[in-house]
Amino acid sequence: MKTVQSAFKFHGGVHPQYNKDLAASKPIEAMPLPKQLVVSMSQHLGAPAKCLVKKGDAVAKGQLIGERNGFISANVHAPVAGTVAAVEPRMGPTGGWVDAVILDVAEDQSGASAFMPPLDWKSASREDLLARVNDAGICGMGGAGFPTVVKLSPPPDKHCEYLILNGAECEPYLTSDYRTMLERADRIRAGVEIMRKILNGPAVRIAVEANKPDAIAALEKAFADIEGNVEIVVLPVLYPQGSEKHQIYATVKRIVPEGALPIAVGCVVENVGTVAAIADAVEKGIPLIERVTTVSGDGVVEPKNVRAPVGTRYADLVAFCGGEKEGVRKVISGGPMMGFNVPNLEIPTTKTTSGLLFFTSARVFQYSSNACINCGRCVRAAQKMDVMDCIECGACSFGCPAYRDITQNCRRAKASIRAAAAAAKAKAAAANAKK
Amino acid sequence: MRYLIIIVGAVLVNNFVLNRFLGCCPFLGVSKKTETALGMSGAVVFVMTVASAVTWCLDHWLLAPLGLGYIHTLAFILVIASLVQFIDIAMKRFVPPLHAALGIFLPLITTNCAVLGVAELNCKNGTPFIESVLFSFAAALGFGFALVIFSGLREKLAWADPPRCFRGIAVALVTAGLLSLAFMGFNGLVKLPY
Amino acid sequence: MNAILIAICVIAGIGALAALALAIADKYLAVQEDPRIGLATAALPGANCGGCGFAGCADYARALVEGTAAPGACAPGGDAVNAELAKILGVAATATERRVALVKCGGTRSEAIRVGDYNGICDCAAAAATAGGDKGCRFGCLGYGACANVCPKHAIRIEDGLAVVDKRLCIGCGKCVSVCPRKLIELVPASATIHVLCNNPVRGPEVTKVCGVGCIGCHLCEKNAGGKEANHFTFNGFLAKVNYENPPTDAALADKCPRKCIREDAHFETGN
Amino acid sequence: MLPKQTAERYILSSSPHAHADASTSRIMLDVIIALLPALCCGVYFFGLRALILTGTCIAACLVTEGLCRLAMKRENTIGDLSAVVTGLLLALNLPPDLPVWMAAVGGVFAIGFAKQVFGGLGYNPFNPALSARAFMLISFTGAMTTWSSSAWTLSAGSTEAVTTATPLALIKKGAEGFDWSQAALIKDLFIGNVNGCIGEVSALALLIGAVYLLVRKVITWHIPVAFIGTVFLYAMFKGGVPPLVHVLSGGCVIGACFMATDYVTSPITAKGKLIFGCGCGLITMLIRTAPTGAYPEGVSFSILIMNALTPLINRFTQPKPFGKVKK
Repeated sequence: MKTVQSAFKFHGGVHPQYNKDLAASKPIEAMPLPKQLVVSMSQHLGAPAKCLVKKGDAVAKGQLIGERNGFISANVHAPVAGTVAAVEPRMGPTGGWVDAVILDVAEDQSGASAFMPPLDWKSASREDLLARVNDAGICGMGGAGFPTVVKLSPPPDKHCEYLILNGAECEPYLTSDYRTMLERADRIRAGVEIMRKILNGPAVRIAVEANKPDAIAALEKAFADIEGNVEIVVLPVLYPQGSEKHQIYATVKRIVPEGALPIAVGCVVENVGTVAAIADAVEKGIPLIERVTTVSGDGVVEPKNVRAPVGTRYADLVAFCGGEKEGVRKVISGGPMMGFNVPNLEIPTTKTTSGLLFFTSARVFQYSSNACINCGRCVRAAQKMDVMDCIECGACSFGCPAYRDITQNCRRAKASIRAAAAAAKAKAAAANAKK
Repeated sequence: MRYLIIIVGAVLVNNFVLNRFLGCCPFLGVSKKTETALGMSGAVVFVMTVASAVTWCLDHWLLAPLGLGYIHTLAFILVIASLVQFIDIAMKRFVPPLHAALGIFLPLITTNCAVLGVAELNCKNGTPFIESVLFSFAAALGFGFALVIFSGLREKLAWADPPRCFRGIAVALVTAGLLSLAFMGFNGLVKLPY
Repeated sequence: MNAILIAICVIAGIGALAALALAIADKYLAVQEDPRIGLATAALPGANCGGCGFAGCADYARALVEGTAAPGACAPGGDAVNAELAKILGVAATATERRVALVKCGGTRSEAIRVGDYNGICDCAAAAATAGGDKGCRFGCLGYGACANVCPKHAIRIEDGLAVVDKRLCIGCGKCVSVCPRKLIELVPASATIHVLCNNPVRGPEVTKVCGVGCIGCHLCEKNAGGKEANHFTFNGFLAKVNYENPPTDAALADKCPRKCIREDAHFETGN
Repeated sequence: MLPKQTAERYILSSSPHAHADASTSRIMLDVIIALLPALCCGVYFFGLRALILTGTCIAACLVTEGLCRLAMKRENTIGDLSAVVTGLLLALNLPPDLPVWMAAVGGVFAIGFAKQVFGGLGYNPFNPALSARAFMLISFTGAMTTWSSSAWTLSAGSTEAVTTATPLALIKKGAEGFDWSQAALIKDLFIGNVNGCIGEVSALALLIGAVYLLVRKVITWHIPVAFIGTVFLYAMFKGGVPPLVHVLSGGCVIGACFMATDYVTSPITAKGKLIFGCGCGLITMLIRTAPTGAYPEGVSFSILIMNALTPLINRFTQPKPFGKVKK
């Protein structure tokens, strides 16, 4: 085990104000259970889970309530014991309406929980471990929520040579990964051992940005006696360092081809929080039912890193942090560069909610776009020129002196290209059916 | 050296479009896209070179000996028109996409005053054969050069947001004027033989 | 005299030679093309609206002649053009009824609430992708003009945060129908006068929370229009819909709707 | 009737929700700050008249900008300061003795015909200040090539004939026997104690401004280095007048650092910028050194011509996407 400096810097990128000090020093706090949870069936990327409960059902903590529905999908479990008040469409953080289980939280949580039996990763088979990751509904906790079991089952002709742990957390304000690395380094180590076994022993690279020296120290301590090819790679502070493809370049200098997944160059990238969740799922049998969320921004009374059950409404979360300050104008689920604006606080957290930020008018810019002056800052900030490969990191809009909505336009273009492709496909299918 | 001066003179200094203001119709008409502009330039280079060779022969071996110098304009138009028509037919047969892209502007080379202009200039100056063909070739190159530059500008202008009264061809003309202004910097760069 | 003769002969000679060359070229290099393509293109209105599903009138004409499309798909041209096309192709004409676009939402800025101040590009799809849009009703018209921007006839305008169609200008090409992220534009017979201006199928209390003129599915319109047997309305959840196979004509229906979402003035017409 | 609004409304917008401390007006302000040393030098060498001309140009540009926007019924864009930059650049490229009304006409042309006709900032294909200068050079040839007699203190080997000429005019004339390599001449050229346009005389002041722009990351090094480098190399291979004299005379430095780097009319990528700069330098030297050429100076024309080529350069220097496989 050794610590190395990243030697490879990608072109472009930007330097936003990080403002991580608001919550960086706050240890992770578990929050008291709210009265009601709203557990969305779409906690992850891909198809929503199939709901297994109906109104009036009593559920135990950890009970499976949504079943993986399709290849890219993930299980959903009851975060607490309670009764199903309703199953109805609710707005999620991205603005879409998806079926959600409204759960009245039972006052007495002492009843038996429906956790899975613990597994000893050393003696368990690869298949059992993989099945556990699937059963526990683990998905990427960095933001996109890609189902982890899919990542851990590379196609037979591909071999994973590098397992890269993403601890960059390059989004401003967010500190949940940082606190996890600091406080749960041993769980991350256990998760790494499990994943190494599942992936047939790849080399491990742990990528952390240079602005988190104590997290690096904690990881060094936890991983000190680990065997095999494990390195902590210290990355230069640059946004979007946390993006999968950029991280692969920064750690192992491989370039993921346009439109391909990291496995195409023998890499699997996983967020540190996800790795800790895998350790809990295997060793303790706990499915993914809670996560650490950073509640921060200048519009919240007491910024905190909160461990809350999945499905906690934003209103409950902020109430635990002392509530909103006067004059909040913008609420963001996730980080300020890639997070989603939300219109109200009735929206629940999901497995991917890494942060909840409140900004007052002092921090919110309301803008009108001016004419492009061709300064080229967007081109220098961005790496992807093909719109379908845009990762929507926002670096282009961030530096635009004319305040143009470049990222939003890319997103719209991607949507319309996808729609056109789908329409063409449907048309072709209809024509085939006619024949 | 003399040949080089002819080429530089015709391409930069006395550019047909930007300095002599000949061939403005296709210059404005076919410059909306760089691809079509390139195609048109190719067509004009071809037509102008061939036309000047044909008209030189016609002038020297038929019209001049017969003392018919006064009808050369008429004869030239006839020859050029047929030549363009021939190219039109051939292009439709062999490169249909280019033919479709050039559309109405290919037959319009017939009335492109640059083609007739270059023939007339050669005739007036009494240029020797090689030099007149070279001059026509260079003049057509200059035309194409201006056309391609202008098409690049117009592709950019397509995104511009001019006031209503200047939209379309008006703003294109203003741009052409400014381009012409820029090319005036080449004034006197070489001493022109013609 | 002699000079004139020589001149005439020379010019005539050149002309004859050129004509000969061209005639040969025309014979050996000509490209064959079905003359009906040209005829059909000429018969089409040339609006290039794309409503027929092809990339413009010429493309549709080619498909017609090749037999991969049938006449009757040209909405702007209407019956006259379709009959003409049928004649060119030698097939029987089919009559179509003129259809116009209808925006099924009445939630203007003064009737429906907005839940946020949207700040971004002025486009409905983009607004809908930003926190689900700023309108309280998730089925209602966002009013950022995606439909108006694609309309080839400029027949849609945004009034008080709501898209409205000009009945006279609309050619029924359906571009607005496909571009609307809320899918609330429908092509309806131009002859129908009574329309339900709402697209929200959820329960009444939820609707009244976000909109002053949303349909709550009270079935009063059905009752007033002669009951279920008269079959003037259909229902989808808590949303009434005019049965355009058998549209109602009684103007009094609009006054009797308690939510004021049945309207006679769903379109405007130029000149009015 | 509108249902009751329950809570205060939040702003809804698409990510990113953070923004760099950059705006069009801030960039323009930086350019203005960077041009102040050159302006000060101009005032020092040519007197108050330089200041009056500058004020006139800026005022003409601002008024034209305001009136155009008013006539177009669009929002006023005086606040983005781009009109001030245009006016300032135009003034710095004028001879100090030019009649004031001509300067005003230039300002009106720059904004009215070279910018607002295209819809305002961001859409103009040619640099407005340079378009106006080229327009004035052709319309008011006499006034635009008459130089103040106040400066130009060349001592060694000078004749009376050169007292009212710029170094470039002298080069063009081919002043025989003039010792171009004297140190005093280079020093005068560098400091600005020569004849020429208001803002172009002092290379020192311009370089201070350019360094400021580089530090503020408003411009990149590519265009200035390619431009000046090409001029230097061309002059070196051509022989005769020392390359440094070519670089320091006329509008070479102001053109390379301030005019050619105009965002709107120059290419976006580093490669494109290098091509652009080299092209500018080459055309400049072609015009300067052609014995029969009509103009002693070619900087404005060269930049205008390269402006015209910018869309094509952009087209052929599009960056390769990260992760794109070469086909």
